[in-house]
Order: sequence, then C-alpha cells, then structure tokens
Amino acid sequence: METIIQGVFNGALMGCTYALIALGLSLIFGVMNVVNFAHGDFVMLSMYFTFWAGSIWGVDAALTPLITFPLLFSFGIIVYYGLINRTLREHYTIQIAVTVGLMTFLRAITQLVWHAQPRALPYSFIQGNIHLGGYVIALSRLTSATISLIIIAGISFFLSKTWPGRTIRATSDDLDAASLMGVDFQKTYALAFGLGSSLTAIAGSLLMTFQQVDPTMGLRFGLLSWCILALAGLGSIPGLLISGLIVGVGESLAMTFWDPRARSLVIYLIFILVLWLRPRGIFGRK
Amino acid sequence: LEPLTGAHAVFGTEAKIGMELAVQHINESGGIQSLGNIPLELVTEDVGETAMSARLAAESLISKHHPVAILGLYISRLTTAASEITERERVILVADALVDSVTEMGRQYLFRPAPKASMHGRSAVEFVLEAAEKAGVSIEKIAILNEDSSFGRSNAIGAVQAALDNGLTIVYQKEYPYDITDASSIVHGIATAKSDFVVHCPYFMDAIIFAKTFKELGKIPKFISGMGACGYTDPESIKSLGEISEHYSNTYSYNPAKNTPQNNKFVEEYAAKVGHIPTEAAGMNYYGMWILKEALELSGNLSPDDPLNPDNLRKAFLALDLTSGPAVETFPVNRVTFDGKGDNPYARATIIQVINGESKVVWPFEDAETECVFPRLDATY
Amino acid sequence: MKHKKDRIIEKFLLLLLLIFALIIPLIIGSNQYNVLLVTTVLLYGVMATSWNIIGGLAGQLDLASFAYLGLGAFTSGTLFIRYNFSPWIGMVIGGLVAVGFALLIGIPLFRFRIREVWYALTTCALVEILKVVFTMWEEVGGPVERYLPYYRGSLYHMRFGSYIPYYYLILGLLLIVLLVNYRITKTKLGYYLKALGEDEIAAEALGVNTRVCKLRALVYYSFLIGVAGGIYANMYGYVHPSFFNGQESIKVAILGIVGGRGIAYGPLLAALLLVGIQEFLRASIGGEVSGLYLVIYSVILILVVLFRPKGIATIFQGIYQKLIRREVKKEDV
Amino acid sequence: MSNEQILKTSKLTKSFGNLIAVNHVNLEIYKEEVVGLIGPNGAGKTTFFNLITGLEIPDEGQVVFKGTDITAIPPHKICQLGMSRTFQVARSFTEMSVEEVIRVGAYNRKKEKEVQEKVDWVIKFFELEDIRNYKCSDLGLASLRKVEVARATATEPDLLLLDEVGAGLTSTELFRLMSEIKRLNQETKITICVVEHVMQMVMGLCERIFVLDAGELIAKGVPSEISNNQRVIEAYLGRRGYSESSSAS
Amino acid sequence: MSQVLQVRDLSSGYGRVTILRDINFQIEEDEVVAVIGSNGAGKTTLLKTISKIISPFAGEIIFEGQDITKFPPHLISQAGIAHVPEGGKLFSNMTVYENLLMGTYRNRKKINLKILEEIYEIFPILKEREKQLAKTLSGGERQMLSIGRSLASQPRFLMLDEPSQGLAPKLVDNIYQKLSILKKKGLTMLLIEQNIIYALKFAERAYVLENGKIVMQGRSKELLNSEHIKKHYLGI
Ligand SMILES: Nc1ncnc2c1ncn2[C@@H]1O[C@H](COP(=O)(O)OP(=O)(O)OP(=O)(O)O)[C@@H](O)[C@H]1O
Ligand SMILES: Nc1ncnc2c1ncn2[C@@H]1O[C@H](COP(=O)(O)OP(=O)(O)OP(=O)(O)O)[C@@H](O)[C@H]1O
Ligand SMILES: [Mg+2]
Ligand SMILES: [Mg+2]
Repeated sequence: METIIQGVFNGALMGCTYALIALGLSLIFGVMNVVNFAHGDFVMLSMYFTFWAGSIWGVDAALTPLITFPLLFSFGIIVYYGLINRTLREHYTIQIAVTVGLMTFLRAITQLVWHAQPRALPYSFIQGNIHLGGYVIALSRLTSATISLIIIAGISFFLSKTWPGRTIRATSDDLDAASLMGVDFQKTYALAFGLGSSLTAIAGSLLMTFQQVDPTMGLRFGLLSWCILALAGLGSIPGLLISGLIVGVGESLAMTFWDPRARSLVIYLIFILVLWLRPRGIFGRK
Repeated sequence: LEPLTGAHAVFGTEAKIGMELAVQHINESGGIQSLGNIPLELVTEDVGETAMSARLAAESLISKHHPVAILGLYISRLTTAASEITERERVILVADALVDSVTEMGRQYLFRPAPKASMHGRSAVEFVLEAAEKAGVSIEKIAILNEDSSFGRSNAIGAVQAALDNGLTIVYQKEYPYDITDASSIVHGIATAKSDFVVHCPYFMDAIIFAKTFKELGKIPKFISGMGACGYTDPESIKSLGEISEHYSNTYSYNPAKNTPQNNKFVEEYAAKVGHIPTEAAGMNYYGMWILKEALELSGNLSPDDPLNPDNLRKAFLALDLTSGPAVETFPVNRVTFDGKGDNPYARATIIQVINGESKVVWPFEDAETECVFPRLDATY
Repeated sequence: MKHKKDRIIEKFLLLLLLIFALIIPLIIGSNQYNVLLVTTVLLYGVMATSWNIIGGLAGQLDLASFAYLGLGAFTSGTLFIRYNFSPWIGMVIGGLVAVGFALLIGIPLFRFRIREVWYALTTCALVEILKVVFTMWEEVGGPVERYLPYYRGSLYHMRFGSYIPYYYLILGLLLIVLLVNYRITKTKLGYYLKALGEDEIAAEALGVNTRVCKLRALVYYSFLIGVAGGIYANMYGYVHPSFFNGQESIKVAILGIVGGRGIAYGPLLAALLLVGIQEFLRASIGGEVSGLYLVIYSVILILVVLFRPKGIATIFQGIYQKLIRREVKKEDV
Repeated sequence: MSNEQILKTSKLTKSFGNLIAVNHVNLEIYKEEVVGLIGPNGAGKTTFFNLITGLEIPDEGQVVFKGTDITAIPPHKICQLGMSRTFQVARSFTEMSVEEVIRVGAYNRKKEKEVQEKVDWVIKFFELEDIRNYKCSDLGLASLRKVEVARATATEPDLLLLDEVGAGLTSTELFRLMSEIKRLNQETKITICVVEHVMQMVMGLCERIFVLDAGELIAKGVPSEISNNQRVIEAYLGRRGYSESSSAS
Repeated sequence: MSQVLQVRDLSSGYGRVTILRDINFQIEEDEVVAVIGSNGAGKTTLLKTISKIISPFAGEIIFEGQDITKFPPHLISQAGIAHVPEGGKLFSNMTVYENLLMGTYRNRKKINLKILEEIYEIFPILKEREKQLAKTLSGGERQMLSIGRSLASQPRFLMLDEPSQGLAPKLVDNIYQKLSILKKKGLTMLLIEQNIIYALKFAERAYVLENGKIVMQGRSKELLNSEHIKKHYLGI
C-alpha cells in the first residue's frame, strides 16, 4: 500500500511536467493543426541548451529558462517561417515528412555539437527531499511539478485574458473569422509555434534538474506528449493536466509493480484504448 | 571499426583516440621490428548503431583497405554481426566488446584481451565482500540491478553467481531499459527490501539518474558497487554528478592508475589531447593495439615467410604469452595469453572508486592506488 | 488513350532497368560492401513499395513497417533456431504471423475510424509496444540477441557466404512487390483504395466497403514486409527486439511520401535516392565527423519535401513525358 | 411511373443538439418517377439524403428501400442495394481521372471483365469522351457535377439522389444536365430524386414535389399544386414578405 | 457622394474552378446595396473575395480610393471593412463577451469598451448571454452575435452574408429591424440575401447575380417589378 501511494506521488509529480510538454504540442496542433513530429526533439534541444547554459555560464538548471526560453521561442519562430509555413497548404503527410526531417536534423546536430554521450548538470540548488508522513518526496520533482503547474496556469491566463492569447484561441476556433476580425494569421501561427516551442524550454530545464539528456530521447517525449494530447483531447487545459497525471502515475506504477520496461507499454496501451473508445479524448471538445 | 555515430558514439570516439595514440607510440618505437620496422597504419570506419551498418562498415573497410587486423566495435551486437564477415574474410578481430557470448560463437579469428562481462559482475561482488570483511561490516543482503542489454545481463549473471557462491541473499533484482528516466521506484524498492548493498550494471545515463535519485531520496545503502565498465566513474559522470559521485565504484577493464612508464605516458598524452584520463574504451584499445603489435612481432618470428597470413597471425595470437612490455604495462593484470575461445583467462577487472572527485583504483587490494572507502559515508541504513 | 508506341517504349525501358538490376552484382560483386549497400537500398525499396499499398494507395499513414518486419524476422528466426525450420518456409509463416497481427490491430482500428494523424501515431506506438513486449518475452526475444545457427553457404538454411544471393532474393521480392502493386492498381481493389484514400465518405456512397478494402491493403502490406523480415533475419544472422525500430519505420513512410504517394515506383525511387545518399554519406564522411552525414541527409530530405511535395516521381514523370512527346512529335512529322 | 413503392420513410427524425434537422418525415417514392425535394436553406434536405443513404443514423423512424428495412445500414451496403447519390459540396477524387472515378462506381455491380464496357457506356451517355483522361482537379464546376452524376449512375442504382447538381451552373449547362437526367430516367428507368433550388429545373423535371421546411414535410404534390400552395409560398417561394408585397403591388 | 467600394472586372473561384466572372459594381457612401441571386450563384464567393479569404484571379477592388486587391485578409478589416460571414462563423469555444471583444481587435490598442455597450443596446439579448459559450447559442442569437461582433470593429462598411439564413420568420423580422437601426445611423452596407423580398425592401439598390455574373441591376423598386425577378425569383 505504501509503495502504491509513493508510486502515485512520484508519478503525479512527473505528470505535471509531462502536461507542460504536451501543452506546447497542444498549442501547435490545436491552433494550426500542424502535426509536429519533432516536438519531443524540441524538448531534447531545450535540455541541451540548459546543459549548455549550465556548463558554460554555471547557471543552475532551474534558472536557465531565463536564457533558453527566448532561445527556443526564436527557434520556434524560425522553424515556423522557414518550414511549417510552407507546408500549411499541403497534404498533412507533407507536414509530417518535413517535421520528421527536422527531427532527424535536430538529432544529428545535437550529436555533432555535444556528441552522443548523455549530458547532465551537477546538483541543482533545488535538490534534496522532504518527508511527508512517512513518504519521501524529492524536492526537484516537487519544484518541477510546482513550476509546471504555475506555468500551465500562466498559459491558461495568457490564453484567456490577454490579446495575443485570445487571438490564438480565436484563430484555433475559426481561422477565417479571425482573419475577418483583422487577425494576421501568420503572426498568430508564428506566436503559437514559438510559444509551443518555448514551453519545452521550461520543461527541459526542469527535467535537467534530475535527468540527463542524449540525442536519441526525442521520439520518446514526442510520443509521450501525443499520448497525453490524445487522452485529453484538444482545447482543455485542465484535461491536459489530468491526462499528464494519468500518464505519469501509470508509468510510475507500471515501473514499480511490473517491469521498468513496461513503462511505455502502459502509456501506449492507454493511448490506443482511448483512441478506440473515446476518439475525442476524455476531456476534448473537437 | 567503432561506433562513431549514434547512441554508442561516445565509446567509439574514445576508443579511436586510444588506438590512434597506440599506433603513434608503436610507430615512434620503430613499428613492427620483426617485419623490418614497418609502421602501422590506422584506418577508421564508423559502424553506426545497427548490425546492418556494422556489417556494411566491416565489408567496406575490408574491401577498401584489406587490413591485417581490425580492432573494436565495442558493442557486442555489432561485434557479432561484423565478426561473421571477419570470419569469412579471415581477418583478425581484436574485440573490445565484453559480453560473454562474443567468444562463445566459435569464431576462429576473434580475440578479446579484456575481462569478459560476467567477470566484471563477479569482481564487483567479491570486492564488496572483501572490503566489508576488512572494515568489519557484516553484509548479507544484496540487490542486483542491470540495464537490459546483453552486456548488463552478462554482468548480472556473474554477480548472481558470485552472490550465490558466497551465500548472500538476493533481496531485490531488477532489469530495466537503459533509457529509464525515473529511478525513484527502483530506489524505493531497494530501500524497502533493506538490502545491504547494491551491485549495479548501468549504462551512462541511468548511472547518473540512479546516483542522483539515491542521493535525493536519501535512501542510500551501505555500498553501491558498479559493475561493467561505464556509469559511475567516467569523467563525464563525475562532472555531471559533482560530489554525488563520491564513493561510487565501477569495474574496469583497464587500470589508468597502473604505475608503469608506458601507462603513464599514455595517460599523460591522452589527458593532454582529450582533457581527461583515458576511459576504459580508450585503454582497452590502447593495450589491444599493443597486443596486436606483439602478435605481429611474434608472427614475424614464427612464420617469417608469410607473417601477415591470417592463419599464421592467429597462431601467433594463440602462442602469445606476455608478462612484460608496453602491452602488459597498460593491461590491468600482468599476463596476457589467449585460450582457444579467444579469451584471456588471466584477465580480471579492477575496481575504481571515486574518491574526492577522482577515480582511484582500489581493488584488487594488492594493486590498489589508495585505500577504498567502505562502507559509504553517507549510507542511511 | 496511350499510344501503342508508348507502351513499347515503356516495356523496353523496364526491361533495360531489370537487366541492369540483374547485372549489378556482376559489376560490383568483388566488393561485398557495395553489394550489401545496394541490397540494403533494395530492402528499403521493398519496404517502401509495400508501404505504398497502404500508405500511397489507401492513404493510411502507416508507421509500423518495422513491426511487421520484426514479426517476420522473429517468426522465421525462432522457427529456425528452435526447430531448424527452413527459412524458406519460415518466411512465409512469418508473413502470415505479420498478417495475423495486422488484422488484430487493423480490425478495431478501422472499425473505430481512426484516421490520419491518429492512425499514424497508433501505428508508431505499435512498433514501440512490440519492442517492449519482445524485450520482456524471454522465451522468444529478450534483451539479448538470439543468433541463428551459423552455416556457411547453405541454400536450405538461406545462409550464404556472400551477399549476392541475398541481393537476388531481395530483388526477386522487390519484383513481386512491384507486381502486386501493379496488379492492385489495375483491379477493383486498387480503384477502391485510391477512391477511399481521397474521400472515404464519397467512396462509401459509391458502394466501397472501406473497412474491408483497408484491411485487404493492410494484409498485402504486412504479408510482404513479413516475408522480407524472414530474409532480413537470415541476412543478419540474429534476431533482436531492436528490429522493432520506430525511427526506421517512420523513415519507410517518409520514403513513400517523398517518392510520391500512390505512384508505385515512387517509393522505390525515393529509397534508391535517399537511402543511397544516406549510406553513401555515412560511408564517406560518417567516420570523420559523427553526425554530419545525418545533418546533410536531413537537409536534403527537407528540401526535397518542400520543393517536391508531390513526390520525386513527378520529376521523372515530367522528364519521361517530355521524352515520349518528342518521340511522338517526330513520328507525326 | 408505376404504383410500386421504391422508397418509403416513416417518422424519420434526426436532430443535432437542440436543432431538429429532420422531423418525423413520412414520404414515399414510386418506381421510375422523378421527384423533387425542395425547401429553404437548412430545411434538412441534405440531412434527409444522409439519413436514407446511411451517412447519418436516424434518431427515430424507418427507411424501407425496395421492401427491405435499411435503417442504419452502412452506406456501401445501401449503395450495393441500389441507391446512389451525389453530394451538395462536390466530393471529388481530385487525383483520379474522370474514367477512373466512373470505374469506381461501375465496380459496384460489374465484374472485372464487364466493367470497362459499363464505363464506356456511362462516358458516352454523359458525353464525357473529351475529358475522360482529365484529372478531376482540372475540371470546371459544370464537368465536375456531371462526373458526379455519372459516377453515381455507374453504380447502376434503382434510385438516384441528386443534391443540388444544378447549383452554380449557367443556363445552358443547366439545360444540358436537365435533358441528360431526363434521358437517364427514360432510357434506364432509374427512379430519380432531386434536391434543387433552381425552380426551373425542379418544375421542368419533376413529376411530384415534396417540400421540407425546418425539418418537416409541409407539402407534397404535382408542380402546379406546389407552386400554388400557400404554405409553400410562405415558407419557401417567398415567405411572409412575399404575401405582403404581392398584396401591396 | 463619394464611392466607398468599387469592384472592377473581378474574377474569382476555388482552386482552378472559376465561380465569378467579370464582376463590376460600386457602392456609394451611406448606401445600402443588396446582391441577390439563387443558391450557388456565387454571392458568398463575392464577399469572400472582397475580404480576401480567397484571392481574386483577376480584377481590382478599390475601397475608399485605396486599391486593396493585393491586401492580405487581416488588413481588410484594418481598412474598415467588416464582413458578417455566412452562417456566422463564431468563435464557438469563446464566450459571447470574448467574441465581441475579438470584434474590437483592430482597435485593441486604444480600446474603448463603450462600443460594446452600444452593441448591447442594439442586441440586449447578448448582454444576457454575455458569459455563455458561443456554441451554445440559438440560431438567431448566433446571427446577432455575428453582426454585433462585426459592429464592434466600428467599420465604415459592413458586408452581410444572408443574415436571415436558417432563421424563423419572426427572427428574420427581428434581425432586419436591428439592421435598419444601423441603416439609420448611416452605415454603408452590402447585403446578400436569398430572401429577395426582404433584400429589396431593405436595400436601396440591388444587383442580381446569376451563375457568377451580374445579370441585372437597378433600384429596388424597379427590380421588384421586373418580369425577370418575378418569373425567376418570386415564382409568379
Ligand atoms: N453534422 C451536423 N451537425 C450539426 N448540425 C447539422 C449537421 N448537419 C446539418 N446540420 C444542421 O441541420 C440543418 C439542416 O441542414 P441541411 O444541410 O440538411 O439543410 P439543406 O436543406 O440541405 O439546406 P441547403 O439548401 O442549404 O443545402 C441545418 O441547420 C444545419 O446547420
Ligand atoms: N470551398 C469551395 N470549393 C469549391 N467550390 C466551392 C467552394 N465553396 C463554394 N463552392 C462552389 O461555388 C459556387 C458558388 O458558391 P457560393 O457559396 O458563392 O454561392 P452562394 O450564392 O453564396 O449560394 P448560397 O445561396 O447557397 O449561399 C457553388 O457552386 C459552390 O458549390
Ligand atoms: Mg443541402
Ligand atoms: Mg452563400
């Protein structure tokens, strides 16, 4: 029993960060319907940028978003105008082909720059643990989860209460109508893509406080965030969070009680089942 | 032939530098004397990360350069794949892959100087037992962890054997994928099973994760003994982990601290070139190259008319019995011979422990560089 | 209506290509590396051309090709290791196992109308699932490689001392796959697939049973790749869960897309060009700077996709048509 | 027109959320006749077609086609039973040629060997020889509509449903299409049901007309009855405004 | 009176299909002009082309003396043209208030929420539904919201695409009553309507679009009495 609760705790904390990653994807897919296969590799890139900032300037992993957030944002904008923009009118498979190309590119370039060995940063100042009635909770996970929640709430606020956010939502509801209101959809798409990308910067730095990064881990994060998105359906941020928690907890319990390798199995099985039984996701609208 | 791209590129790159230095040193010392001082020439090719690419690379290298011998491949899967070609083409393969099965497939032209994986596992357990006895700590329960490659498994099998031989109780055993991203459930499991120590065969990334998780959750057993060459004590890991890496140990197929002229020279030049002391991959290939050199010398003496004939060279390898010279000076133990399978029966792993941010050889005690720290100072139960 | 002359020219060109393919090993046979390289390229050709049935014709973005390859390889390999089954039979059984699995997945998938991105992601996840399952399933897979018995040059055991026989084997399979593709496009199923690939609802209104058609496409596709898996296992001499490779499965689909969706020889062309380029780059600069060749390759891939979204095949179609037209004009004069 | 019913719906109902798109519609179509279905935008005509061709599943009610209950049967089976349709927003197979598209339809009834013959017949009938090798994406609106009718005809239906095939056509194009439809009905004895806003076409073509408004069947009868029906005038031909202005003028 | 909108030789369509052919017309200031025509005649296409949701194949569009033919869609609204699209096209997952707010987008920098009050005055029902998601509105409410949203941008020129479509007769009256308030305020409007009686009673002038071409034009009264209209549109 204790082990179960401990497992649920651990998983739930991870789940918050997963939800943050998926939120980025949700912005990209939900608004412009672009299937970004490289999203996981954006996370990977962010983790490398975190490593870079951390090792060159000695910035603590938890603080690197100050540097990596604008970096990833600009990267997202460049990718949007350079690649995605040109595929908007094409068949969706072309978008996939281009983003797969991007994925290969990112993998290759990180390998070229940072080599294949995994990289990690030393001790973050947010490490240690707290005891909570017999359960141990790692501070790094707790902080990550908290920051993820704050960011998710922040994005939620941004989307509902600010002009750019409202514009993004309006565009995702009806592109033509938004154009009629005077919305420049190119700019809005670029903003959504940039924002979706830069959220991975935060997630990346949080992950780097207790994980390492190597060039091949992108696809895993990519599939993971698609699973969460499928589970949540489009357009519901609380749904995204709950799905993130489900995936996190499922993963953690599978590792504790079954086999560490079964982790992804559980996620993918949930994913497929949800697609079969609730094609719109559990909380989705579209 | 080494993996220079893909997931294993880290080893391949280090190994390549080791080979380059060895070739440089051999040529500086006059090349192969028995063949009229001819120098060695090194050509490299990337074997990628799949068996398919490994074969392609082996075929390519052989058909382009017709080498006398091939070193490398590091990953056992790649080694096995490529060795089908080296067998067919009859090219000597000095392997640096440690998985037991590499030498169990009846390959005729394959030699592996380094200690095999199960030997690493055994050494990791035996080291803990000896150190515990020395420190007067009683130890009964063992937890065994390994990543799920054949290498990890070979190590674990060695450890299980050693544990059973020494009457230990295995209270926790887990095999996990190397790309695990969250170790807390396993760490909790170990703590719940109250195991006295852990022998663990990690890969790179998971070692870092485990070390951080042990520390973070504050559930640290009396000792965590790494087995298999990589993980806890690599320069990169130490850098990444900072002081968390303290007192972790690893088994090693190479002894960077061996105080011999040749080894010191190698370590020095390697460090100058790369920025850290040689890793195991570099070391294995350094002495591997020297062993190849000795075999060539011997072949030159044994069959002067056709020393480079693969069968003659093979004979030379089998006849080799080195107890001194540069090869032995850089080898973990002081004897290099090969049995019929291509293994070196005298090979054994050394244990390296991180002490004050540096990896020090601590076992076997007679060859130790410094005293080992046992049990861990930060053990919590 | 096509001119008779066109047909003759077409046939002549095809014959020329076939002869060329047949004599390649005679030209480069001394260099095993090159033979393996072209065999690898052909294998991707087989996979991408098979993919064309489900991905190009039926318009389902399937990312599970290596799942079927792996199943074929494991079936044939395991039968060989355990019962000394000849891979010639094993590979057919492997194909059938792949089909069984495809049906198991395809029936609910099509029933629940899972399409486009979600179909793609599901199939992508399938590969990973199989990888994990086979890693955990110690009796058949497990994390450790299982080696096939080593025979030197045994026809019965499909183990040869050279890559040339494998080359012809794969070439033969490629011809079969092309033929199957060709046959399908000329028959009811092909027309139905093409129609449902463009608009399922309109197709249904014309009496097309989309579910059954998609399933049939899936069956052909998985069977052909399953058979290829049998050869694959023998060529490499072992089986391992890493055969279930998600990244490479995506690559196969990309070849199909880049080649030109629905054009039977498009994926083959893409495989020849892109895999050829990739292997060439890897061989020529892979050893010097790690990762560089992949950078170049991915840039080429992106450029091709951006500037030829309808597929590489369209370039050749254009050239071909120009050539033919010139011929026709000459004739007219 | 015979007295044998080919299609009969009873209490057919479908709603989307609060909106009742089709509300308890009872109608019957007899063999070999040409009937019209008219009504204002959003009256539920397309939805009605969707219901009887299986694209939508009715909430309530029954569809009987040639004596078989086909309620909630999948579309391809209904087509195989002999009902075929076109779509209001042209759903064309853009990458396929005209001939290929018609072939897809023809396979519904014909075996591999006879199919080419059928395709040729349909192409000849609709005078599509000139464009038979064109890709659908290269066609103009008029040809596109014709190809849609042709491909539906190729399935050899007993009942053909045409959803606004005349929309957007010039008068000449419209008249040609009308005469083709008429000829089709006369030569092959296919029963045809058209949804159309172009009154010329409806009045000129149909023997009987049904009028839907807000999902309800408000009138049925021969053209002259319909154009004088007060409810129809109110609801469709010129609502309330019409009566006001006509009384004014 | 100055010309607000001038369209010259406009051709347009979807993909390669031409729908509109050589359209010419103009609208004067303070004028309400209707375009009528049967289903599928291309009326919606015309409005979409003016607001650049689709790009014209040929021709010119001049708004208040400025050539806007090459403008991207978002600049059309910036220029002062508002388009109430067919079927409303609301932001269905946003609230009524947010929809109206999106209407003020072009003035967002110097936003004056008083305009919303004015809109609520014209459409009091929207005030009541303020917090409701747009997708839960009834047909009439949707249409009002769509019009209100366009008004929020304080346009100088309003284009309406079948505001009465799909509405019950009572609601149609209601909508036209609201529209006449706007007309009285002096808003220049282009109205598209299938319901010819309403259109011709509301607008001062009208164009008749058939098969992508303007076949007739004139003052509403004249058109109402023309034989062509009577025969083809009124079924007399
Ligand atoms: N899938 C759907 N979901 C929600 N509402 C729908 C759906 N399909 C149709 N409707 C609504 O049902 C009503 C009837 O639509 P339908 O398309 O049947 O009308 P119609 O008579 O064909 O009109 P038109 O003459 O414009 O083609 C409309 O109000 C429409 O908005
Ligand atoms: N997105 C589209 N792609 C292709 N053709 C289209 C598209 N939208 C409309 N059409 C076609 O263009 C023609 C004109 O359509 P449009 O919507 O402009 O007519 P309308 O006069 O507004 O009719 P309605 O009274 O039904 O609103 C129609 O035949 C229609 O089928
Ligand atoms: Mg309709
Ligand atoms: Mg319209």
